[in-house]
Amino acid sequence: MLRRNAKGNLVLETEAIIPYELAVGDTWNRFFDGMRNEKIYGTMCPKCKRVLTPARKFCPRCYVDMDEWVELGNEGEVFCWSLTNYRFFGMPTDPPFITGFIKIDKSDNLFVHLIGGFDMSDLDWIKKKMKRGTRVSAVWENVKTGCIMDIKYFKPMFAD
Amino acid sequence: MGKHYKTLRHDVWLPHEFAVGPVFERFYEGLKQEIIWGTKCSGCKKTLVPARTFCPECLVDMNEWVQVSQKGKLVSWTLANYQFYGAPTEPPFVGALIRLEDCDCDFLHLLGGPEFEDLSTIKSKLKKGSDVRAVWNEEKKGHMLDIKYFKLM
Amino acid sequence: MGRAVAVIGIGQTKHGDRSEITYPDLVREAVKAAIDDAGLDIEDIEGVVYGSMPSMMEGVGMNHFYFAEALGAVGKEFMRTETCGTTGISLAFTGYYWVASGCADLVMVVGSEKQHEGDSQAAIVTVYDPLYQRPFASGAPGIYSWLSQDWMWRYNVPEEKARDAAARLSVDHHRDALKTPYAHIRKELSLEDVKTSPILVYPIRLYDTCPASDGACAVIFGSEDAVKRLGKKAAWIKGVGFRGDEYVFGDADRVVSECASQAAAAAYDMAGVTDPLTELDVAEPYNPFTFMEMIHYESFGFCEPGQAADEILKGTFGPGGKLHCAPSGGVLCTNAIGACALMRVAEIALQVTGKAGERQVDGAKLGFAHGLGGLNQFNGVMILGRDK
Amino acid sequence: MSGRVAIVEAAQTRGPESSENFLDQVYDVCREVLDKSGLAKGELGTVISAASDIFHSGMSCANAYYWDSGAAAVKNGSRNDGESLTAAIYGAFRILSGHFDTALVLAVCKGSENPDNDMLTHFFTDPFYQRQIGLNETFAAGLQMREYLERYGVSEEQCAKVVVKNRNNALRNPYAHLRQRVELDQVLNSERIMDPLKALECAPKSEGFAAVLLASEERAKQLTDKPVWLTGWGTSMDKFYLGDRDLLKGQLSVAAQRAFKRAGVDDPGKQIDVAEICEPYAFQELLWYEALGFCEEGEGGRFIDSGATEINGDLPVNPSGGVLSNNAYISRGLIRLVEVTLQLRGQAGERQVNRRLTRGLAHGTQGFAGQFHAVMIAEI
Repeated sequence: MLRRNAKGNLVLETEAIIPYELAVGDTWNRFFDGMRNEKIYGTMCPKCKRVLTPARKFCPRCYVDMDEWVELGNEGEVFCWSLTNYRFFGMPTDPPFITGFIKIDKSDNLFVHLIGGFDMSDLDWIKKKMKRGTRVSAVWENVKTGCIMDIKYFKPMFAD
Repeated sequence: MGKHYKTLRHDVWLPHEFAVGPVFERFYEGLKQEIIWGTKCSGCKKTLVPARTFCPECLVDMNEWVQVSQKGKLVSWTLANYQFYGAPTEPPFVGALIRLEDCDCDFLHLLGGPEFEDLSTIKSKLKKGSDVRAVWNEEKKGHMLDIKYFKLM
Repeated sequence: MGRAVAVIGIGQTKHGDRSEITYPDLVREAVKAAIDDAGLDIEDIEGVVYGSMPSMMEGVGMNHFYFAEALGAVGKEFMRTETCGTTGISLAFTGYYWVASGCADLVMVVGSEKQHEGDSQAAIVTVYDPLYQRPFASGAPGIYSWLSQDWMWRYNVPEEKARDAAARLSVDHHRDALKTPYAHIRKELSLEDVKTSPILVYPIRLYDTCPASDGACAVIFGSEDAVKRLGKKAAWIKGVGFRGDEYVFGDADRVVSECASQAAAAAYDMAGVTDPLTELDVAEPYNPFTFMEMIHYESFGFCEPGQAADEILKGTFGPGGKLHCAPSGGVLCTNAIGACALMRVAEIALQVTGKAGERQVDGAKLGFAHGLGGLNQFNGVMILGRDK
Repeated sequence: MSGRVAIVEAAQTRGPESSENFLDQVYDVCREVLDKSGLAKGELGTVISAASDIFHSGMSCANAYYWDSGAAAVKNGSRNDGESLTAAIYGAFRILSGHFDTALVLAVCKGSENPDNDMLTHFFTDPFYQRQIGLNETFAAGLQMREYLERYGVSEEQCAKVVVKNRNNALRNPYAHLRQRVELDQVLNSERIMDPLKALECAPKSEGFAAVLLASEERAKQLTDKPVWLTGWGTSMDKFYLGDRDLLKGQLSVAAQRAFKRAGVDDPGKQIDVAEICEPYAFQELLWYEALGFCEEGEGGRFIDSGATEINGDLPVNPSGGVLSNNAYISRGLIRLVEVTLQLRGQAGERQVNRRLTRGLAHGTQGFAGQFHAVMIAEI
């Protein structure tokens, strides 16, 4: 409750947990159903013709409905990446881990996920291997729960 | 929560560390010694409780500290009779605005005491202007509830 | 377009760890300073606008209720404007449009943050949607790490050169902050100090990033009538531009960011600026990360795409350079988020009115203030000048 | 100031819980307004939204989340945190400044995703004093209601009548959340949760996405043949601690006077034809009648007894069913303006007030015992 901080000032410590419960909605439900079957879907904009993944109800730029669903492949290319080596609240796995932008084949935007399946102790080695355009493919969890982490990570070809 | 459609539970966790500042620090110290501190404005001459850094009316610093009376009159009250987050004590309980003697604002606190054991009769006993007095908790922590409640005199 | 609007009063707190006073008292410190600076009474202010980051970060929801008296807002017209990191510049915009509309002559806008009262990391995670991107968001540094890598790869900027330029920015800003009485981090650094500081998220190191600060800033906007009445030196708003981008990270290009460049272009257009590097005298970019700051110089047309590192190493944006950027030390040295972008406006207003003390850029007449938010999703630009 | 500002179109979602995703609901309501206005997203000038991060599904920087859902991608926009009528006022500023000829004003709130309003409003308290006593908006309303009953002799029946009137009006409003008839006895006999406040006198927690397209005079005339003019607005903020205020003499009268002055209204009781006011607690509707000048101080109870505020009365108040029937905490102010717009245009369907209406009033309030108020006057 009340205590002195490092500067010697009196502070009141409290903690709050506020529970929320979010509606997933039709579009996400359909996208996650695809994930359960190891399929990644995007939707195509009738106006700008962009294919965006995860699937959307509407094009965020053109502001028109996106009714056309496109099944994308399970593969793509690295666009950029970073290695996280510190702990933060809500992180997906223990550090070190790599997150990145992946350009999934047949899509026009970048998909954010983990890149993994190899040893991460040598940053210089990773920097030599992982370039823009490095091919990756999705590695799926055996048991799927219908969420974004049904994909375990994207594994680079060099790690095979 | 058992909804008929798919949802995602999402708990937001927020730790806080509020700077108490010199005014509430002194106010809480007072509570520990069974003193209720107010401050008096050099501009409008009003005495406000709890003590303030500055006068909410004149916006000037309030430097004159006043020990205010522990007795006052009931201004308004409400009987809380359901469970809610942040309730100061297990409902039912009575929350009240009290005008402490010589103060120029109302003090938000609780009412309590033996009469409150039977809440069905309490309404007839509580009147605007009823005299009340602070009752202190034995153990004090530097918290508004170091005053246990105000009781009818 | 609209009425002419000017900044006529500025107040800032000392920034840093302010755990010795409560949050409302911190806010009041800035408000009092602004009122005094303008030579006004609080009663003269017709409308008050307040904003911060999501205030539950610091434990009080919709904290404008709590701050009503500290803001001097009791009995006044009021609204709260809030747009994440851009909050400060959005506050300035609300003040600007309010006065420009003719609905008020004197509006005070106040931004604040007391980061030491909460855990901003825990709160920032909740900026990302929980269905998709939240697990991958290693706070802001992770995202800015992708952007800087993207930029280096796109323009073949050698990593060494980018590293040197980023270090140079950090050293310059830290040195400038020593001349800024309000700044939080006050420390002389060497290039070596920056380049050997701990890696947070590769390539971003500790001294490439901003601190977490407590602080508040208040700015009073006035109409031409009010400026005449007060008979004071004012900084005139010459141009405004703001753009917000698509939310999902990965949909829009945030290196060659249409939103950043359009926000600047809109402000230039209104101010009649055609060559920012020569026409602007001083700039305050919103620069919590050195690498991102370089990318912004390109977005704003301060240099050609891919050339920022070279120009920085030539000293173009440093003290005495063609366009001194962040003479206040910038966000890199003081990061009270909700106040940050408003402090950029305040600093430019001080510079163009010749009131920036030790850090004054000689003869500055026209300056550029920037706000950045939502991981480069939002960019706002305000150009202020000495002449109407 | 360049000319006047008009509402071109307005839309709202339905109040009951929906299984739709938040962002898709935002899109739907904005899409509806743009389609009805015949305005392409590319032609839209600016977007001002209202949300509040604490009332926003646990998302921080909510504006970032729904920015493009609200048609604002690559646009100059802003977000007001809190009462949504302030977003409409800001939209009007932007148009009057001459920088934009259209402004989309959006309010978002998905109550079904949030904890109850008591928990969320508890966090409005200061950590040192009122939080430790457990204050929330219902607690503050209980104290305010007792004071109201005692000072003016307003009866509990009179307060309960507000619920009966508004909930019955909601039967004809397809957008309302609660649509069951309630009788006076039911209200009076409902659980006294914060005595003297009863459970049925407290508003529910609802969903509400509302959008309004504002335009300059010139542009409005191109876009619609039924412009609704925003002729007045005003806001005002009160002190924070409950004990520092007279709970019956708040800032609503100040906010209202500002709006009346701008609109040239000097006898609101006669010059306002319809009002949509924000009454999260039933008795507040009566107290707000007084502050708005619809009746004299202390006369709120007798005013509802007179039947004046019934849907067929002289000054219908809350023909939509009000906040007691549909309470999306953030959007409720803008929803009042949407309702006034529909009424003035004769587009309110079964709940249409059945006589000529030329001037309406929309009101929003937030904070303990009405710490902040916003009032807007609209005319056709």
